[in-house]
Amino acid sequence: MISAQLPILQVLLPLLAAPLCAILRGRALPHALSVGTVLLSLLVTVGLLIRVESTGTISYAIGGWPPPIGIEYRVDQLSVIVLLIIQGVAAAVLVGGGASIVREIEATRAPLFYALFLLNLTGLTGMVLTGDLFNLFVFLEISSLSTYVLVALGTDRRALLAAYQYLVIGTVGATFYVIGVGLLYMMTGTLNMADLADRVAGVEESTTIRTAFAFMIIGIGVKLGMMPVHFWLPNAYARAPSVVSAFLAATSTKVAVYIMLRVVFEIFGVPMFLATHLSEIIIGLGILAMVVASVTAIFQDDVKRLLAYSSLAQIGYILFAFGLATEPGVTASVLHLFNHGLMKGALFLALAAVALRAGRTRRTDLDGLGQAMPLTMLGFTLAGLSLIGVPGTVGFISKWYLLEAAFDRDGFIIAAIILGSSLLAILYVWPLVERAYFRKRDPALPPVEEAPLPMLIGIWLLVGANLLFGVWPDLATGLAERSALLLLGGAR
Amino acid sequence: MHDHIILRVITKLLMPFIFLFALYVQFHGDYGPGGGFQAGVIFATGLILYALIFGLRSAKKVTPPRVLRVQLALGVLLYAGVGVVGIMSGAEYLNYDVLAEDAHSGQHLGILLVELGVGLTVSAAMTLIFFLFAGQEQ
Amino acid sequence: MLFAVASLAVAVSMLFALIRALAGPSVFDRILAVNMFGTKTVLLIAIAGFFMGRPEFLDIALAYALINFIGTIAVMKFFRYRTLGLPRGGEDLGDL
Amino acid sequence: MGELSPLGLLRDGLAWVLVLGGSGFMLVGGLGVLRMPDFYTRQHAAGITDTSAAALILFALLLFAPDFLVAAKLVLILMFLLLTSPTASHALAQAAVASGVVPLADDWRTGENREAGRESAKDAGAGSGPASGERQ
Repeated sequence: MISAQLPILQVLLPLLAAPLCAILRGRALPHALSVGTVLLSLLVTVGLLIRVESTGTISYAIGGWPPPIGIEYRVDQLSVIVLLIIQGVAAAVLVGGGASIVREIEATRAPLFYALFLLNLTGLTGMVLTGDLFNLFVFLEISSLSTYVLVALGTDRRALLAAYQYLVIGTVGATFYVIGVGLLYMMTGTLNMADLADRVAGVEESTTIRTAFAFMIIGIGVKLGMMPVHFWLPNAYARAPSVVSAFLAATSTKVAVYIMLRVVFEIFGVPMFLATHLSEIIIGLGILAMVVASVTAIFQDDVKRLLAYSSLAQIGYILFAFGLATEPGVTASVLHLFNHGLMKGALFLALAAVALRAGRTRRTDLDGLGQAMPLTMLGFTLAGLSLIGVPGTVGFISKWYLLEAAFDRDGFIIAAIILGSSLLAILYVWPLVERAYFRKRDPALPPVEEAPLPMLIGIWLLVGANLLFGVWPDLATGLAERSALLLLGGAR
Repeated sequence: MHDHIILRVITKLLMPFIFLFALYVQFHGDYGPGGGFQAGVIFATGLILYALIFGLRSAKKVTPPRVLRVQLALGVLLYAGVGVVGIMSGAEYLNYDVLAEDAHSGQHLGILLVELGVGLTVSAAMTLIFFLFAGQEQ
Repeated sequence: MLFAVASLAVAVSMLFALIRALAGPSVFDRILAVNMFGTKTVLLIAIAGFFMGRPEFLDIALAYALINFIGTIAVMKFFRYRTLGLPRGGEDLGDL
Repeated sequence: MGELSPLGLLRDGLAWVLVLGGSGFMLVGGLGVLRMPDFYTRQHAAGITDTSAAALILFALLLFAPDFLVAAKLVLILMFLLLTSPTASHALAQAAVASGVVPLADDWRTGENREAGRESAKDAGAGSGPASGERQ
């Protein structure tokens, strides 16, 4: 009986826990409650994974109303792989981030912080699960609004400015998205994605549908950090509390990519994607992001900001593979979405440990940390190697699939650009590692010690996942391949 | 500041009617325009009027922010909880049919409870937002 | 016919109020005009309810009247004391 | 509207009288708000539309109320308007006086100073003391 309720439980658990957290006082109780919630949610995700692998797509009708009328929750391979990364990172970040939260969030605001974190989780999960475009907008707003506040909770005063910037641009993006949904509804009279896919097929040549398409893509593109509308992202990631940066970097842009995949391939279909030349535009923007963001990352002094630009570059990889609209392309896109979540989660969480012990996260703060925090910095280094794409890590698997996708379309130049961008990744990751291991910490600064145990557990869970899926990639690649089949084959 | 006696008296006269109207909109929502959101806004409007005329401090005595925060959470919990009852009874989330003996009265009850949750949350949120904005010294 | 005459008169009056609200010249003129505009809106909604045979519009009119009044008071208080909460000085004299 | 019974005719007639009266007040008040020379006189005109005109039109609607609930709501709206509009006017006028908007009028006690009043108002700017209103 409970297995039939898994899709709704996934959303419901954090949704119920969030107001409870807001009522509680102090730090310990909300922390315990939210850690319990995310662990339970992770279990639910695993349950969903098992069910999807055995029985295929799950459909859940809210309130007992059948799908085209009521709101439907759909779970398939693509949703499961995104859910895994969201819930996994949420669990690792909350389990590990306790000490960092104590340091960066005032005691009076702690319950609020946990409530918002869980609300954000609710929003992201709901966006992944729902099969209804307007319901998706509601979850988008839930997650966005909580994100704005979470970013604003940062210790830095400039966090407020970053949150405001994100709020303005994010609201514009959400508005664009909802305008697109409105136009679609006007033309087809339905909001259910599967139903829409059937009805759009008849009228896809009309200007209204194309306008709707454009509005939705731009709206989602803002949330995604697509290159020309990305400028909110580095500030938001750099100023937010460390734990929040880790969670956002690993999940929120991934969910936006997921929505773009769904909207483009399920509702509008590949022919229209190619006919509107959106394919070329997205490939171009992806390559632009790969190069420009990587180069920008090299010159950053704040490591958080450096990683944020690196995220933009990685989103470039995802977008480029997505723009190919071929089966290897979409596979590589989904796979890199998953793997990048693992890498950035690990890197940002390790950085949170650095911020906790060393106080700040400028380049010089990493000096000598290889001796002072050996386990943290080892994790950081391994995740960094994964970001570069060294064999034995998930990064290598991603790069392999990306190159395969490029060659599949005879994109030798693109393949060269991917390799070049990986070299740039070495340029921005290696100096950090070098500082940590081959420099001495400024003796004038207070000495640092190893990160607390829960934090190490959180970091090493994610680093371990980086290595595990790097050596044994079958689960992720299998899910990614079947998602691509599902998206492109129209096997519904 | 005692020369605002007219405003004070009129406000005192109006307040009960405003709250009555809010309750009417809340519980009449299934027949006419209205429902939880609108009722919550009207209820909050009453409190805001009180705060405008009698000062923020007195308004905070009537509805302490702490209580409002709990009310806000309780509203969400009520909404979600109604759905959980559906799960407990083996039906889908937010399936109201199982709340009472027959499907029709179950739906009636379900909508009533969900709207009540919405009303509680919205009125608390609106009042809190006003308190936050009004509490800022320039 | 009856309702049409009434709504026309109300609409014309609203137009005048709108012009005054745009023309100003002082803040108080604008508040006055906006308040008047709001009251006329209440009437218009009520008349429209009868016109279309939907008396439940009256609920909306009632809510609008309420919000219009409170909006006027709030704007006025803000312009006079530059705050919605405490009066100047922070001492709780507790009123407008 | 209305059957040809004497009661119906009476009702229609009464409704026409009320609506025409209300509309008349409404238009006059609207014109007043547009054309009156200073803030206080304009407020006087607005007051007419907010109370008399609104009340007359609502009374006319009351004659056509189909059931008790509608009538009760109409009375409630009427009561509400009659309570709040004068209150708002009062508060507005008080705020205007407090912030130094000068009335453009004869001194009502002596009938003197007509010109002086005009002059001071003109000094305040644009003929009706707007500057003093906006300066604060």
